[in-house]
Amino acid sequence: MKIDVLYFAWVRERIGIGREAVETEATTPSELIAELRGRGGHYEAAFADVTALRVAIDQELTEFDATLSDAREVAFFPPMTGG
Amino acid sequence: MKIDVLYFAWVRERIGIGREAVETEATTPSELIAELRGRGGHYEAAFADVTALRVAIDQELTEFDATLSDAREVAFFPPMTGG
Amino acid sequence: MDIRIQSAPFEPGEVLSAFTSRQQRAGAVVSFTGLVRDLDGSLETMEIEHYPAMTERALAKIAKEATERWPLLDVLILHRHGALTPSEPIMMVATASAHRKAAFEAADFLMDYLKSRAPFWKKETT
Amino acid sequence: MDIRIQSAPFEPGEVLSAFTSRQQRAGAVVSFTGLVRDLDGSLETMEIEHYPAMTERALAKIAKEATERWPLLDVLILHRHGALTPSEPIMMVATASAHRKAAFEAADFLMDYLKSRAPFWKKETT
Repeated sequence: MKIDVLYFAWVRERIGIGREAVETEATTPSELIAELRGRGGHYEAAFADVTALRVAIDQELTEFDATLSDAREVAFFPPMTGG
Repeated sequence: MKIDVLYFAWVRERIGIGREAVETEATTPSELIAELRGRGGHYEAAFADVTALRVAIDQELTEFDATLSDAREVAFFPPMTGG
Repeated sequence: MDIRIQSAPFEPGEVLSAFTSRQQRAGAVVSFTGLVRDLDGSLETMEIEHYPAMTERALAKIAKEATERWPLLDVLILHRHGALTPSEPIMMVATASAHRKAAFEAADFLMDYLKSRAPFWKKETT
Repeated sequence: MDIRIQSAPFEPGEVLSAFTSRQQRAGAVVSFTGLVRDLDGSLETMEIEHYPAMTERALAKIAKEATERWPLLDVLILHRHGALTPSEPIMMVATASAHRKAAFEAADFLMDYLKSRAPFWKKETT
Protein backbone atom coordinates (compact mmCIF):
# COMPACT_ATOMS: atom_id res chain seq x y z
CA MET A 1 0.00 0.00 0.00
CA LYS A 2 1.02 3.61 -0.45
CA ILE A 3 1.23 5.87 2.59
CA ASP A 4 2.14 9.54 2.88
CA VAL A 5 4.95 9.79 5.42
CA LEU A 6 5.55 13.19 7.07
CA TYR A 7 8.53 14.42 9.08
CA PHE A 8 8.66 17.43 11.40
CA ALA A 9 11.28 19.44 13.30
CA TRP A 10 14.69 17.73 13.55
CA VAL A 11 13.35 14.53 11.97
CA ARG A 12 12.55 16.56 8.85
CA GLU A 13 15.90 18.32 9.03
CA ARG A 14 17.87 15.07 9.30
CA ILE A 15 16.00 13.34 6.52
CA GLY A 16 16.03 16.44 4.37
CA ILE A 17 12.39 16.36 3.23
CA GLY A 18 9.06 17.02 4.95
CA ARG A 19 6.89 14.51 3.12
CA GLU A 20 7.12 11.55 0.80
CA ALA A 21 4.89 8.80 -0.55
CA VAL A 22 6.12 5.37 0.59
CA GLU A 23 5.13 2.02 -0.89
CA THR A 24 5.16 -0.40 2.04
CA GLU A 25 3.78 -3.62 3.46
CA ALA A 26 4.48 -2.51 7.08
CA THR A 27 1.60 -3.19 9.47
CA THR A 28 2.80 -0.86 12.27
CA PRO A 29 4.83 2.37 12.57
CA SER A 30 7.67 0.27 14.06
CA GLU A 31 7.79 -1.90 10.94
CA LEU A 32 7.68 1.21 8.77
CA ILE A 33 10.63 2.66 10.70
CA ALA A 34 12.58 -0.58 10.22
CA GLU A 35 11.99 -0.32 6.45
CA LEU A 36 13.01 3.34 6.37
CA ARG A 37 16.16 2.69 8.42
CA GLY A 38 17.04 0.02 5.90
CA ARG A 39 17.57 2.82 3.39
CA GLY A 40 20.59 3.87 5.47
CA GLY A 41 22.17 7.35 5.52
CA HIS A 42 19.91 10.16 6.70
CA TYR A 43 17.12 7.74 7.52
CA GLU A 44 19.31 5.67 9.78
CA ALA A 45 20.41 8.85 11.60
CA ALA A 46 16.85 10.17 11.95
CA PHE A 47 15.47 6.91 13.33
CA ALA A 48 18.48 5.88 15.43
CA ASP A 49 16.65 6.52 18.72
CA VAL A 50 12.95 5.77 18.51
CA THR A 51 12.41 6.71 22.17
CA ALA A 52 13.05 10.33 21.11
CA LEU A 53 10.21 10.16 18.60
CA ARG A 54 6.44 10.39 18.53
CA VAL A 55 4.11 9.08 15.85
CA ALA A 56 0.70 10.08 14.52
CA ILE A 57 -1.49 8.00 12.20
CA ASP A 58 -3.98 10.04 10.21
CA GLN A 59 -3.37 13.08 12.47
CA GLU A 60 -3.93 11.22 15.73
CA LEU A 61 -1.11 10.60 18.21
CA THR A 62 -0.65 6.87 18.64
CA GLU A 63 1.79 4.11 19.63
CA PHE A 64 4.56 2.57 17.54
CA ASP A 65 2.82 -0.80 17.57
CA ALA A 66 -0.56 0.58 16.42
CA THR A 67 -2.03 -0.89 13.27
CA LEU A 68 -1.39 0.84 9.95
CA SER A 69 -4.33 -0.77 8.13
CA ASP A 70 -6.29 1.90 6.24
CA ALA A 71 -3.74 4.55 7.26
CA ARG A 72 -3.33 7.29 4.68
CA GLU A 73 -0.81 9.43 6.52
CA VAL A 74 1.88 8.64 9.10
CA ALA A 75 3.92 11.40 10.75
CA PHE A 76 7.15 11.11 12.76
CA PHE A 77 8.38 13.95 14.97
CA PRO A 78 10.16 14.73 18.24
CA PRO A 79 8.25 15.45 21.47
CA MET A 80 6.08 18.52 21.02
CA THR A 81 7.20 21.84 22.46
CA GLY A 82 4.21 24.10 22.01
CA GLY A 83 2.57 26.18 24.68
CA MET B 1 -8.36 56.88 76.01
CA LYS B 2 -10.26 57.89 72.89
CA ILE B 3 -10.47 55.47 69.97
CA ASP B 4 -12.14 55.83 66.57
CA VAL B 5 -14.44 52.86 66.17
CA LEU B 6 -15.50 51.93 62.62
CA TYR B 7 -18.30 49.62 61.44
CA PHE B 8 -18.69 48.07 57.99
CA ALA B 9 -21.32 46.13 56.03
CA TRP B 10 -24.17 44.75 58.19
CA VAL B 11 -22.44 45.81 61.41
CA ARG B 12 -22.66 49.40 60.18
CA GLU B 13 -26.26 48.86 59.06
CA ARG B 14 -27.34 47.44 62.43
CA ILE B 15 -25.63 50.10 64.48
CA GLY B 16 -26.75 52.86 62.14
CA ILE B 17 -23.46 54.73 61.86
CA GLY B 18 -20.12 54.01 60.20
CA ARG B 19 -17.79 55.66 62.66
CA GLU B 20 -17.75 57.14 66.14
CA ALA B 21 -15.21 58.29 68.70
CA VAL B 22 -15.39 56.15 71.86
CA GLU B 23 -13.92 57.02 75.25
CA THR B 24 -12.87 53.69 76.75
CA GLU B 25 -10.56 51.92 79.16
CA ALA B 26 -10.86 48.62 77.27
CA THR B 27 -7.53 46.82 76.74
CA THR B 28 -8.73 44.42 74.01
CA PRO B 29 -11.35 44.44 71.25
CA SER B 30 -13.33 41.89 73.33
CA GLU B 31 -13.50 44.31 76.25
CA LEU B 32 -14.50 47.11 73.87
CA ILE B 33 -17.31 44.94 72.50
CA ALA B 34 -18.52 44.23 76.05
CA GLU B 35 -18.67 47.97 76.71
CA LEU B 36 -20.49 48.68 73.45
CA ARG B 37 -23.00 45.85 74.08
CA GLY B 38 -23.70 47.42 77.44
CA ARG B 39 -25.30 50.32 75.58
CA GLY B 40 -28.07 47.89 74.53
CA GLY B 41 -30.35 48.30 71.52
CA HIS B 42 -28.63 48.34 68.14
CA TYR B 43 -25.27 47.64 69.72
CA GLU B 44 -26.49 44.52 71.44
CA ALA B 45 -27.95 43.27 68.14
CA ALA B 46 -24.80 44.04 66.18
CA PHE B 47 -22.49 42.29 68.64
CA ALA B 48 -24.75 39.39 69.59
CA ASP B 49 -22.59 36.84 67.77
CA VAL B 50 -18.91 37.70 67.88
CA THR B 51 -17.96 34.58 65.90
CA ALA B 52 -19.60 36.25 62.88
CA LEU B 53 -17.26 39.24 63.22
CA ARG B 54 -13.71 40.21 62.31
CA VAL B 55 -11.66 42.98 63.87
CA ALA B 56 -8.85 45.25 62.66
CA ILE B 57 -6.68 47.48 64.84
CA ASP B 58 -5.12 50.40 63.01
CA GLN B 59 -5.99 48.81 59.66
CA GLU B 60 -4.46 45.41 60.42
CA LEU B 61 -6.60 42.29 60.84
CA THR B 62 -6.09 40.92 64.34
CA GLU B 63 -7.61 38.81 67.13
CA PHE B 64 -10.28 39.81 69.66
CA ASP B 65 -7.82 39.39 72.51
CA ALA B 66 -5.11 41.58 70.92
CA THR B 67 -3.93 44.57 72.90
CA LEU B 68 -5.50 47.96 72.28
CA SER B 69 -2.64 50.00 73.76
CA ASP B 70 -1.72 52.84 71.41
CA ALA B 71 -4.61 51.89 69.08
CA ARG B 72 -6.07 54.87 67.27
CA GLU B 73 -8.66 53.04 65.17
CA VAL B 74 -10.60 49.80 65.70
CA ALA B 75 -12.89 48.40 63.02
CA PHE B 76 -15.56 45.70 63.31
CA PHE B 77 -17.00 43.96 60.26
CA PRO B 78 -18.32 40.63 58.95
CA PRO B 79 -16.07 38.17 57.05
CA MET B 80 -14.81 39.78 53.87
CA THR B 81 -16.39 38.92 50.54
CA GLY B 82 -14.16 40.54 47.96
CA GLY B 83 -12.60 38.85 44.96
CA MET C 1 3.81 45.82 41.72
CA ASP C 2 0.60 47.51 40.68
CA ILE C 3 -2.30 47.94 43.15
CA ARG C 4 -5.46 49.73 42.08
CA ILE C 5 -8.64 50.38 44.02
CA GLN C 6 -11.21 52.22 41.98
CA SER C 7 -14.92 52.82 41.56
CA ALA C 8 -14.56 53.33 37.79
CA PRO C 9 -15.27 50.41 35.45
CA PHE C 10 -12.25 48.81 33.77
CA GLU C 11 -11.65 46.84 30.62
CA PRO C 12 -9.82 43.56 31.48
CA GLY C 13 -8.17 43.48 28.06
CA GLU C 14 -6.66 46.92 28.40
CA VAL C 15 -5.27 46.01 31.79
CA LEU C 16 -3.82 42.74 30.49
CA SER C 17 -2.27 44.38 27.43
CA ALA C 18 -0.54 47.07 29.49
CA PHE C 19 0.63 44.46 31.99
CA THR C 20 1.92 42.06 29.31
CA SER C 21 3.66 44.69 27.22
CA ARG C 22 5.69 45.97 30.15
CA GLN C 23 7.21 42.50 30.76
CA GLN C 24 10.77 42.11 29.52
CA ARG C 25 11.79 38.68 30.78
CA ALA C 26 8.51 36.90 31.48
CA GLY C 27 7.57 33.67 29.75
CA ALA C 28 4.15 33.36 31.37
CA VAL C 29 1.36 35.78 32.24
CA VAL C 30 -1.77 34.60 34.07
CA SER C 31 -4.83 36.78 34.64
CA PHE C 32 -7.98 36.22 36.66
CA THR C 33 -11.04 38.40 36.15
CA GLY C 34 -14.05 38.24 38.47
CA LEU C 35 -17.41 39.19 36.96
CA VAL C 36 -20.72 40.08 38.63
CA ARG C 37 -22.96 37.02 38.32
CA ASP C 38 -26.69 37.24 38.03
CA LEU C 39 -27.82 33.78 39.05
CA ASP C 40 -31.53 34.03 38.37
CA GLY C 41 -31.85 37.22 36.34
CA SER C 42 -33.13 39.24 39.29
CA LEU C 43 -29.96 41.04 40.33
CA GLU C 44 -30.15 44.73 39.62
CA THR C 45 -27.00 46.06 41.20
CA MET C 46 -24.19 44.95 43.43
CA GLU C 47 -22.71 47.41 45.88
CA ILE C 48 -19.17 46.83 47.07
CA GLU C 49 -18.23 48.53 50.32
CA HIS C 50 -14.62 48.74 51.45
CA TYR C 51 -12.46 50.13 54.24
CA PRO C 52 -10.40 52.73 52.39
CA ALA C 53 -7.64 53.24 54.96
CA MET C 54 -7.03 49.50 55.13
CA THR C 55 -7.66 48.32 51.56
CA GLU C 56 -4.51 49.49 49.83
CA ARG C 57 -2.34 48.31 52.70
CA ALA C 58 -4.01 44.88 52.70
CA LEU C 59 -3.64 44.46 48.93
CA ALA C 60 0.02 45.50 48.99
CA LYS C 61 0.63 42.96 51.75
CA ILE C 62 -1.07 40.22 49.73
CA ALA C 63 1.01 41.06 46.66
CA LYS C 64 4.20 41.13 48.70
CA GLU C 65 3.39 37.75 50.23
CA ALA C 66 2.98 36.29 46.72
CA THR C 67 6.29 37.69 45.49
CA GLU C 68 8.01 36.14 48.51
CA ARG C 69 6.53 32.73 47.84
CA TRP C 70 6.97 32.56 44.06
CA PRO C 71 9.61 33.94 41.66
CA LEU C 72 7.36 36.58 40.17
CA LEU C 73 8.49 39.35 37.84
CA ASP C 74 5.33 41.41 38.30
CA VAL C 75 1.97 41.41 40.11
CA LEU C 76 -1.18 43.41 39.54
CA ILE C 77 -4.27 43.60 41.74
CA LEU C 78 -7.23 45.74 40.74
CA HIS C 79 -10.47 45.82 42.74
CA ARG C 80 -13.54 47.95 42.23
CA HIS C 81 -15.86 49.34 44.88
CA GLY C 82 -19.21 51.10 44.64
CA ALA C 83 -22.13 50.14 42.38
CA LEU C 84 -21.75 47.38 39.77
CA THR C 85 -24.21 45.77 37.37
CA PRO C 86 -24.42 42.13 36.16
CA SER C 87 -21.56 40.90 33.93
CA GLU C 88 -19.35 43.84 34.85
CA PRO C 89 -15.77 43.04 35.86
CA ILE C 90 -15.38 43.34 39.66
CA MET C 91 -11.68 42.70 40.03
CA MET C 92 -8.61 41.33 38.36
CA VAL C 93 -5.25 39.88 39.32
CA ALA C 94 -2.33 39.30 36.96
CA THR C 95 1.02 37.61 37.55
CA ALA C 96 4.13 37.42 35.38
CA SER C 97 6.91 34.88 35.80
CA ALA C 98 9.59 33.13 33.81
CA HIS C 99 7.59 29.94 34.19
CA ARG C 100 4.00 28.89 33.91
CA LYS C 101 3.67 27.07 37.22
CA ALA C 102 4.67 30.05 39.36
CA ALA C 103 2.35 32.39 37.46
CA PHE C 104 -0.64 30.03 37.88
CA GLU C 105 -0.03 29.19 41.53
CA ALA C 106 0.58 32.80 42.52
CA ALA C 107 -2.60 34.02 40.80
CA ASP C 108 -4.64 31.34 42.56
CA PHE C 109 -3.01 32.22 45.89
CA LEU C 110 -3.69 35.94 45.40
CA MET C 111 -7.37 35.18 44.86
CA ASP C 112 -7.63 32.98 47.97
CA TYR C 113 -5.86 35.50 50.12
CA LEU C 114 -7.75 38.45 48.67
CA LYS C 115 -11.12 36.84 49.36
CA SER C 116 -10.29 36.21 53.01
CA ARG C 117 -8.01 39.15 53.90
CA ALA C 118 -8.99 42.19 51.83
CA PRO C 119 -11.65 44.47 53.39
CA PHE C 120 -14.35 44.35 50.70
CA TRP C 121 -18.00 43.46 51.28
CA LYS C 122 -20.47 42.71 48.51
CA LYS C 123 -24.13 43.57 48.88
CA GLU C 124 -26.63 42.50 46.24
CA THR C 125 -29.81 44.41 45.50
CA THR C 126 -32.55 42.53 43.66
CA MET D 1 -15.27 27.05 21.89
CA ASP D 2 -12.79 29.16 20.00
CA ILE D 3 -9.67 27.59 18.41
CA ARG D 4 -7.25 29.76 16.46
CA ILE D 5 -4.00 28.82 14.74
CA GLN D 6 -2.32 31.76 13.12
CA SER D 7 1.01 33.15 12.01
CA ALA D 8 -0.14 36.74 12.63
CA PRO D 9 0.79 38.45 15.92
CA PHE D 10 -2.02 38.97 18.41
CA GLU D 11 -2.71 41.35 21.25
CA PRO D 12 -3.55 39.35 24.44
CA GLY D 13 -5.72 42.18 25.75
CA GLU D 14 -7.90 42.31 22.67
CA VAL D 15 -8.42 38.57 22.84
CA LEU D 16 -9.28 38.71 26.56
CA SER D 17 -11.68 41.62 26.12
CA ALA D 18 -13.59 39.91 23.32
CA PHE D 19 -13.68 36.66 25.30
CA THR D 20 -14.83 38.34 28.53
CA SER D 21 -17.47 40.52 26.93
CA ARG D 22 -19.19 37.58 25.27
CA GLN D 23 -19.74 35.84 28.64
CA GLN D 24 -23.29 36.08 30.00
CA ARG D 25 -23.25 33.87 33.08
CA ALA D 26 -19.59 33.56 33.98
CA GLY D 27 -18.24 34.67 37.34
CA ALA D 28 -14.60 33.84 36.58
CA VAL D 29 -12.33 34.23 33.56
CA VAL D 30 -8.75 32.96 33.61
CA SER D 31 -6.22 33.63 30.87
CA PHE D 32 -2.73 32.33 30.28
CA THR D 33 -0.38 34.02 27.81
CA GLY D 34 2.93 32.48 26.80
CA LEU D 35 5.68 34.90 25.72
CA VAL D 36 8.93 34.31 23.85
CA ARG D 37 11.73 34.41 26.43
CA ASP D 38 15.20 35.60 25.66
CA LEU D 39 17.26 34.11 28.47
CA ASP D 40 20.63 35.65 27.76
CA GLY D 41 19.86 38.38 25.25
CA SER D 42 21.13 36.36 22.32
CA LEU D 43 17.86 35.07 20.87
CA GLU D 44 17.08 36.64 17.53
CA THR D 45 14.04 34.74 16.38
CA MET D 46 12.01 31.73 17.33
CA GLU D 47 10.47 29.66 14.58
CA ILE D 48 7.42 27.56 15.43
CA GLU D 49 6.70 24.67 13.10
CA HIS D 50 3.43 22.81 13.23
CA TYR D 51 1.54 19.98 11.53
CA PRO D 52 -1.35 21.86 9.94
CA ALA D 53 -3.63 18.90 9.23
CA MET D 54 -3.35 17.75 12.85
CA THR D 55 -3.12 20.99 14.82
CA GLU D 56 -6.72 22.17 14.73
CA ARG D 57 -8.00 18.68 15.45
CA ALA D 58 -5.61 18.28 18.40
CA LEU D 59 -6.57 21.65 19.90
CA ALA D 60 -10.29 20.98 19.52
CA LYS D 61 -9.80 17.64 21.27
CA ILE D 62 -7.91 19.30 24.12
CA ALA D 63 -10.65 21.92 24.53
CA LYS D 64 -13.36 19.25 24.47
CA GLU D 65 -11.54 17.23 27.11
CA ALA D 66 -11.42 20.30 29.37
CA THR D 67 -15.13 21.01 28.97
CA GLU D 68 -15.89 17.40 29.91
CA ARG D 69 -13.81 17.59 33.08
CA TRP D 70 -14.86 21.03 34.34
CA PRO D 71 -18.13 23.00 34.15
CA LEU D 72 -16.85 25.56 31.66
CA LEU D 73 -18.98 28.13 29.89
CA ASP D 74 -16.35 28.92 27.26
CA VAL D 75 -12.82 27.97 26.18
CA LEU D 76 -10.35 29.71 23.88
CA ILE D 77 -7.04 28.39 22.56
CA LEU D 78 -4.88 30.51 20.29
CA HIS D 79 -1.43 29.40 19.08
CA ARG D 80 0.92 31.08 16.67
CA HIS D 81 3.30 29.44 14.22
CA GLY D 82 6.05 30.86 12.03
CA ALA D 83 8.65 33.43 13.06
CA LEU D 84 8.46 35.18 16.46
CA THR D 85 10.76 37.63 18.20
CA PRO D 86 11.57 37.99 21.95
CA SER D 87 8.71 39.13 24.22
CA GLU D 88 6.08 38.44 21.56
CA PRO D 89 3.03 36.47 22.69
CA ILE D 90 3.26 32.87 21.42
CA MET D 91 -0.05 31.51 22.57
CA MET D 92 -2.98 32.06 24.86
CA VAL D 93 -5.70 30.05 26.56
CA ALA D 94 -8.78 31.46 28.27
CA THR D 95 -11.48 29.74 30.30
CA ALA D 96 -14.81 31.02 31.64
CA SER D 97 -16.81 29.38 34.41
CA ALA D 98 -19.32 30.23 37.09
CA HIS D 99 -16.60 29.59 39.65
CA ARG D 100 -12.96 30.44 40.08
CA LYS D 101 -11.66 26.96 40.82
CA ALA D 102 -12.92 25.41 37.59
CA ALA D 103 -11.58 28.28 35.50
CA PHE D 104 -8.11 28.03 37.09
CA GLU D 105 -7.84 24.25 36.98
CA ALA D 106 -9.08 24.00 33.40
CA ALA D 107 -6.63 26.66 32.16
CA ASP D 108 -3.74 24.85 33.86
CA PHE D 109 -4.90 21.53 32.40
CA LEU D 110 -5.20 23.02 28.88
CA MET D 111 -1.60 24.20 29.10
CA ASP D 112 -0.29 20.81 30.29
CA TYR D 113 -2.19 18.96 27.64
CA LEU D 114 -1.31 21.44 24.91
CA LYS D 115 2.41 21.20 25.65
CA SER D 116 2.41 17.43 25.42
CA ARG D 117 -0.27 16.74 22.79
CA ALA D 118 -0.41 19.63 20.29
CA PRO D 119 1.91 19.30 17.27
CA PHE D 120 4.03 22.44 17.64
CA TRP D 121 7.82 22.55 17.69
CA LYS D 122 9.87 25.57 18.71
CA LYS D 123 13.25 26.25 17.17
CA GLU D 124 15.40 29.09 18.45
CA THR D 125 17.88 30.95 16.27
CA THR D 126 20.63 32.85 18.08
